[in-house]
Amino acid sequence: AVASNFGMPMKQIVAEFEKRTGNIVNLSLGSSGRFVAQIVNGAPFSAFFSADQSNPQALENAGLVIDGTRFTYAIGRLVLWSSKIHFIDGNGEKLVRGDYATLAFANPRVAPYGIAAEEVLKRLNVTKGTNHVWVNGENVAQTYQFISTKNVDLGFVSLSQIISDGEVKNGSSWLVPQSLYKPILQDAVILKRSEDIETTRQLMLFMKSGYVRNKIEEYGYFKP
Amino acid sequence: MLTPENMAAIKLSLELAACVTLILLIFGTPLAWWLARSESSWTAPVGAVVALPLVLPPTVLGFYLLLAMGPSGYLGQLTATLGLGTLPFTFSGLVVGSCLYSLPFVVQPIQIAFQSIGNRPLEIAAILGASPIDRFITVALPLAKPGFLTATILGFAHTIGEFGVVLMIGGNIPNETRVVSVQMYDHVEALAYDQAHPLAAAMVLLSFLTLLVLYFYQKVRGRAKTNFGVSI
Amino acid sequence: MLTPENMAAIKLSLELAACVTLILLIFGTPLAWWLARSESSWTAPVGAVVALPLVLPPTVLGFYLLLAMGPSGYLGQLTATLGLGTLPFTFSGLVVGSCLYSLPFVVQPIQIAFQSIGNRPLEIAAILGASPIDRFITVALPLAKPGFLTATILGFAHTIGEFGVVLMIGGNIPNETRVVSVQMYDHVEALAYDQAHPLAAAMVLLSFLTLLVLYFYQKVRGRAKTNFGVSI
Amino acid sequence: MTEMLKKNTRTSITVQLKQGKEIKHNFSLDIDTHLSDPGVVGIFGESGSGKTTFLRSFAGLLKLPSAVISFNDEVWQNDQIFVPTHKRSIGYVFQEDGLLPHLTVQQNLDYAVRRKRKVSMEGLYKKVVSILNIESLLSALPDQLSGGERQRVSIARSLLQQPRILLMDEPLASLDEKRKREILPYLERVSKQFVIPILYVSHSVEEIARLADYVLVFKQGRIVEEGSPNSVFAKENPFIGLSDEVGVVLDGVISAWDEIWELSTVSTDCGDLLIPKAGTVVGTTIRVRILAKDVSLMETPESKSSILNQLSADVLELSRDQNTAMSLVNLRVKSAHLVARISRKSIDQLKIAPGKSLWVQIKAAAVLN
Amino acid sequence: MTEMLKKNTRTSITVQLKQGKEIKHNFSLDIDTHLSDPGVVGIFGESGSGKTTFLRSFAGLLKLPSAVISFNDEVWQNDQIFVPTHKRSIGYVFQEDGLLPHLTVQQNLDYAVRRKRKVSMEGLYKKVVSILNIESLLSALPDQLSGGERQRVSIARSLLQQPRILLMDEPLASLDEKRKREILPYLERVSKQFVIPILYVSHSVEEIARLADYVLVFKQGRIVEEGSPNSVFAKENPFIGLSDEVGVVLDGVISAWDEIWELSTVSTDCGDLLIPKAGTVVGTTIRVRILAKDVSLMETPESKSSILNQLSADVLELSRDQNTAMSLVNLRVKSAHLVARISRKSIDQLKIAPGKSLWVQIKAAAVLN
Ligand SMILES: Nc1ncnc2c1ncn2[C@@H]1O[C@H](COP(=O)(O)OP(=O)(O)OP(=O)(O)O)[C@@H](O)[C@H]1O
Ligand SMILES: Nc1ncnc2c1ncn2[C@@H]1O[C@H](COP(=O)(O)OP(=O)(O)OP(=O)(O)O)[C@@H](O)[C@H]1O
Ligand SMILES: [Mg+2]
Ligand SMILES: [Mg+2]
Repeated sequence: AVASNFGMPMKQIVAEFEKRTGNIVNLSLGSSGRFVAQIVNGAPFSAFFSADQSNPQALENAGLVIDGTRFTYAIGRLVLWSSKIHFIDGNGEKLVRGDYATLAFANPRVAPYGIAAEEVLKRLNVTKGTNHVWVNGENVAQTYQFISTKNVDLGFVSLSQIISDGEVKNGSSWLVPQSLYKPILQDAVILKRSEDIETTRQLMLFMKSGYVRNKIEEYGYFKP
Repeated sequence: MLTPENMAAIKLSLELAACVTLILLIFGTPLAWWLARSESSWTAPVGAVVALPLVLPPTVLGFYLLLAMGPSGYLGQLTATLGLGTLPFTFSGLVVGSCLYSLPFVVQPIQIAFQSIGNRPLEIAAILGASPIDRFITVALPLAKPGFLTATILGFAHTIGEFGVVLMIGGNIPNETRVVSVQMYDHVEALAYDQAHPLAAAMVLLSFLTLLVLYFYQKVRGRAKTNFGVSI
Repeated sequence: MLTPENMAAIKLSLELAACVTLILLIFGTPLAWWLARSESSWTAPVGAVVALPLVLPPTVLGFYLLLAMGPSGYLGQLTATLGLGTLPFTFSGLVVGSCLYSLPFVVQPIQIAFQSIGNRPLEIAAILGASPIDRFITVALPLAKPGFLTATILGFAHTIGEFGVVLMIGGNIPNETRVVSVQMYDHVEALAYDQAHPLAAAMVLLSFLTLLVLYFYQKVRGRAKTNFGVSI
Repeated sequence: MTEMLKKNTRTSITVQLKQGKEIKHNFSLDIDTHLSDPGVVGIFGESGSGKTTFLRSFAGLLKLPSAVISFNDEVWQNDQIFVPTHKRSIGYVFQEDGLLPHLTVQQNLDYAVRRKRKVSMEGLYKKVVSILNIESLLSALPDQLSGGERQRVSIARSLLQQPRILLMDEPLASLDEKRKREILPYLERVSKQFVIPILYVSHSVEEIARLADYVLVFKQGRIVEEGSPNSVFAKENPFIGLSDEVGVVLDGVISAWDEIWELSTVSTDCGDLLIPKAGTVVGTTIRVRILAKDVSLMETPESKSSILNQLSADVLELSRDQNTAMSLVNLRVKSAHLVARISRKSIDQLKIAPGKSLWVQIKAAAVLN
Repeated sequence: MTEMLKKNTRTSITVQLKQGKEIKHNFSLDIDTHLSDPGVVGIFGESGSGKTTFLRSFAGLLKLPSAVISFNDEVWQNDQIFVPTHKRSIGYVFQEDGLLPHLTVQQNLDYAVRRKRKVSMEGLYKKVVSILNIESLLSALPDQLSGGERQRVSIARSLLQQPRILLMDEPLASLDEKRKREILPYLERVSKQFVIPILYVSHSVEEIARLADYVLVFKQGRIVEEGSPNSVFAKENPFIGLSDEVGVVLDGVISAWDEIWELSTVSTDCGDLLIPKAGTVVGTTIRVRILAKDVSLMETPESKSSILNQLSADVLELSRDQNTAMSLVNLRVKSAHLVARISRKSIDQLKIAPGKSLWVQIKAAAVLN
């Protein structure tokens, strides 16, 4: 079970892992909240790669996690992005100026990138001035779609969504400094339901390997 | 029991469902009539198209709608030139999206009801001097009443419950596009079950009572017709 | 054009939709019959309950199903004691969930069709010595054919497109619960449009052709009945 | 009634329907009748008098509370029992819409044949289809048929059922006279030959007089008159109200056949009647109907007239006719009765009074058979 | 036909229906008729002969290709034109299922009244409702009515439409005789008084003879015979095939009223006839029908008989009857014709042959009016 925002890198990682070990890994993408509900109700997942820290924590508290397996596998990076070129000048001025019709970010109630975005707005003191133009996506993927279809002028997404081959190719963006928001730590755990704990441990070990850490960076995350 | 936010979401949902159902009844009825009675060979393809939005998952449908209704989509350019702006993230946008998705649930029951009227009542009305539109209103509509009841129930309930399309083109804006289905979804996703349960219970109860009244009314009306002895 | 994964998902979806539609037709038909013709005062509440799952957003419904069918739910304990294990995250679980959610789309059109048959054909059959079950099969079913067609289309299409319930109680497991709607949802969520577009196009095309054939067949059958002159 | 019914010694029908409160203004049901060996029961009554309701209750299509219905030794309905329609073995020709709309004519017939309990009589199918002249319709759907065609198919189907009792609700109403005359005798034979009672609703006195062994007259949900066709039709009947149709029915035997003039001599209780081509086989029983309006009276027999049948008669009594210009004269002719409908003026001129002996003239052409 | 039609100088009907290929075995349509000042047109024909199809095409309910239909000066259908039903101002009594099922009787009537073009005649509503005896049914729904009740409502509604032409498809088929006799004269008056032509389908020769000014006989989709009732019914007709119904129709005027015996004297072209209570107002025109089977022949007049009407007649010709024991004798009585149906034996005995002078007897009771 993997949070959707980490879907792309995870697919590559798993492919590499399968090639190297001959083990087969089935991926299931989705929202972290739903996975928690499912795992609590007996879903047969071996490992859970959440988009945040609180969901794995909740599972741990519920005693569904093998003790000591929780670790941070990636740190998300928030980016302000517009699909229009030169709309954002590589800094936050645009955001503060407020000369845009709509601003999108993920729903802070359910998405960690949403919480981060809210924090950034607060720090820059533009919450009041902009809240009438907010549009919330259910998650970062939807937020990305709002922007990429030009329905929204700009918004906060995950760097991993707009990066390819290590650089942002479309539109204009501002990589939000880490100082403006709490790090988006993404945790993973091994679940007690796991049918093949050994392989799962191998995968977790592989996640910490250099190969994977580079991959993660390539996809716009910080290495943990 | 319900927070003001939840109440607002319920209100918005009811407004949306009422709008959508009304619009679908208005436009779906002539469409259903045409599908049911026209000899044209276009009825088969059009009938198929009506049911088509169903096979796409709502969010996917919503995504394509987002593309189409956005500033670079055909629909978006149309609405923009008409001076209506673009539709996503507005209540009107939700209405359009939900209409598309709930269309078959309104059209199909009405269509069956129209089909089962048969020619005779319409012939009688024609003889009595009723023009086609007059016949339609005074004969076809009343005789198709059970179909309309079903269409209203399915269309209304489906619009209330639907959230995929709404999520995609709505943008979760309070009082504008944050309907109760999205609200409930959020509660569940956020593992806020203490909020989700009462909301779900309220919706189910409300709907149950409404449906019960509707069905009961229909039953009583139907029974009044055969008051003579007891049929087998 | 379609990847093997996509093909597998389509196959699974078709299987699921076929199963669900079949089950719903089998159990929904007697239910629709009872709702349409019983004098019992239970028909109104039962009718309302049938339409009820609609008003909950699919994921929320799915969540409650998950609770009920999980190891600590009533249903789950029941299935466990019956030696069936628990249903979530299995194909059977999907079938159960989809049945619940698509029930009204199958029951309601059949119900309208049954209502519009009237008493006379059944009376005739009784006079000719047909028992109630015989009358039902040889008279009611054939006369309600348009209703069955609509029920099949709505039920099938809705099961294909539905993903909220499926996502929640299915868990997106390849070859088991990863149906095409979920797959498409994933593609769109993962911004893999190059995979989403052909899949959506394929589904729409496939469905369109199927529906077209169905409607066309119905039209031709209907027209064969009135070959005398041209009616108004 | 007399001779023929002796064969049917096994059938009996009891029907009691009582609907306490008025169903609507001026209509409530209150029927209590027991028929043993009924043969063909003609049911007569004005529009809305409850005939169809009676048949429907009898067939179990309508479940009236507190009804008692039994057929032969079986109770079909009482407080405890309700035998459902499909177990009653009834043939029913509905007043309208009697065919299964989704089946062709052939399939409608087969539907009945396949569900009956008895083995099919050989050749029955062919015979029925040909008598009702529906061969060319077999592949048509009901809404491709004309009104009369539908009715014929309905009759055919009811006959193919070979039921234990036949209910027919105005079966010949929308048929032309020619067809009626082909079908009526067949119905008569079916009833007699297979001892199948028929409850036969019709507005035509002619049909009922021709066919019925017993007549029920309905009015506003009640049976206001019942008895043999003679007892019902031989007098001015306020419930029927058709002076034109007053007449008697006589059962007779063909006693001679005159080949030259093609006249049959029919021996009846009122003597020999000459009837054109009523039958050529001496010994056959036939029924003839003599309407009061076709009987004239004379003081002396007339030889120079075209009227073949002249019988001597005694006046029994005079009674009123609905048309006050006319009188009904009840006559004894041998051991039978005849009724003549005569203007009051003629009564006066001929001084007709009870006890007087007269001659009765009956035109051969006027005898119905 | 003669006198009455002179008033209706404004109506004319043309219908040409041709269905090239056989619709089914033995049935194709080929009708070409033009009626001017038709009055009541009786349409007669066996079951399945195309009567209903004819009416439906005329009403625009069936759009047969290459049909030509016109009414008065308007073309209703030809290659270019098709006037839709609701613009034709037609009243139509359907053979069955003629009521709007979701409306009560009252609402059915109102539906028609509200949509007609003319201003309602004062008192018409009340009059029609009372003549058809449907007051007590007004609040009922169609499926709460008996067959005959439905038909009466249907007739009432068509009359309330005050249409330009009335089509009636066996309107009285499921009514009792008494009701028929109340409704028939009213229809007659409606047609004459308001110059509304009626196309009247019926299987009853009696109804058609009573009502029709012109008769069409259908067989297998064709008109095989047409003309005045006299020309169609005064001879043995292979297309009707009912020797019992052969007879003539005479139009007459009441010339005297005998209060004591309640007999009307009706002056017709064949002399004065005494008819019981045919009408009390001298000068009224009435129509009488004399069936061939009710006419008997004598060499000398008979005084001691109950038969009131004796007329001297000349034999014109003899013709065959369907029943070979009988003959039809065509007679001239004054300026009119009568037909008698006599056994061949009597013909021989009385030596009846063309040219012979005879006396004709007609029982007063046998005259239909
Ligand atoms: N479903 C019903 N509800 C209420 N009243 C009814 C119903 N069916 C029949 N009636 C009434 O009951 C009475 C008897 O009807 P029924 O059909 O038995 O008459 P009928 O003798 O068959 O007449 P007809 O000769 O016209 O067919 C009528 O007054 C009719 O209006
Ligand atoms: N919809 C149809 N399709 C095919 N044939 C039809 C259709 N309607 C009527 N017919 C046929 O056309 C012929 C004429 O039918 P029509 O109803 O005009 O007869 P009718 O003279 O009114 O007979 P009836 O006296 O029995 O009512 C019949 O043979 C009938 O079977
Ligand atoms: Mg009846
Ligand atoms: Mg007809």
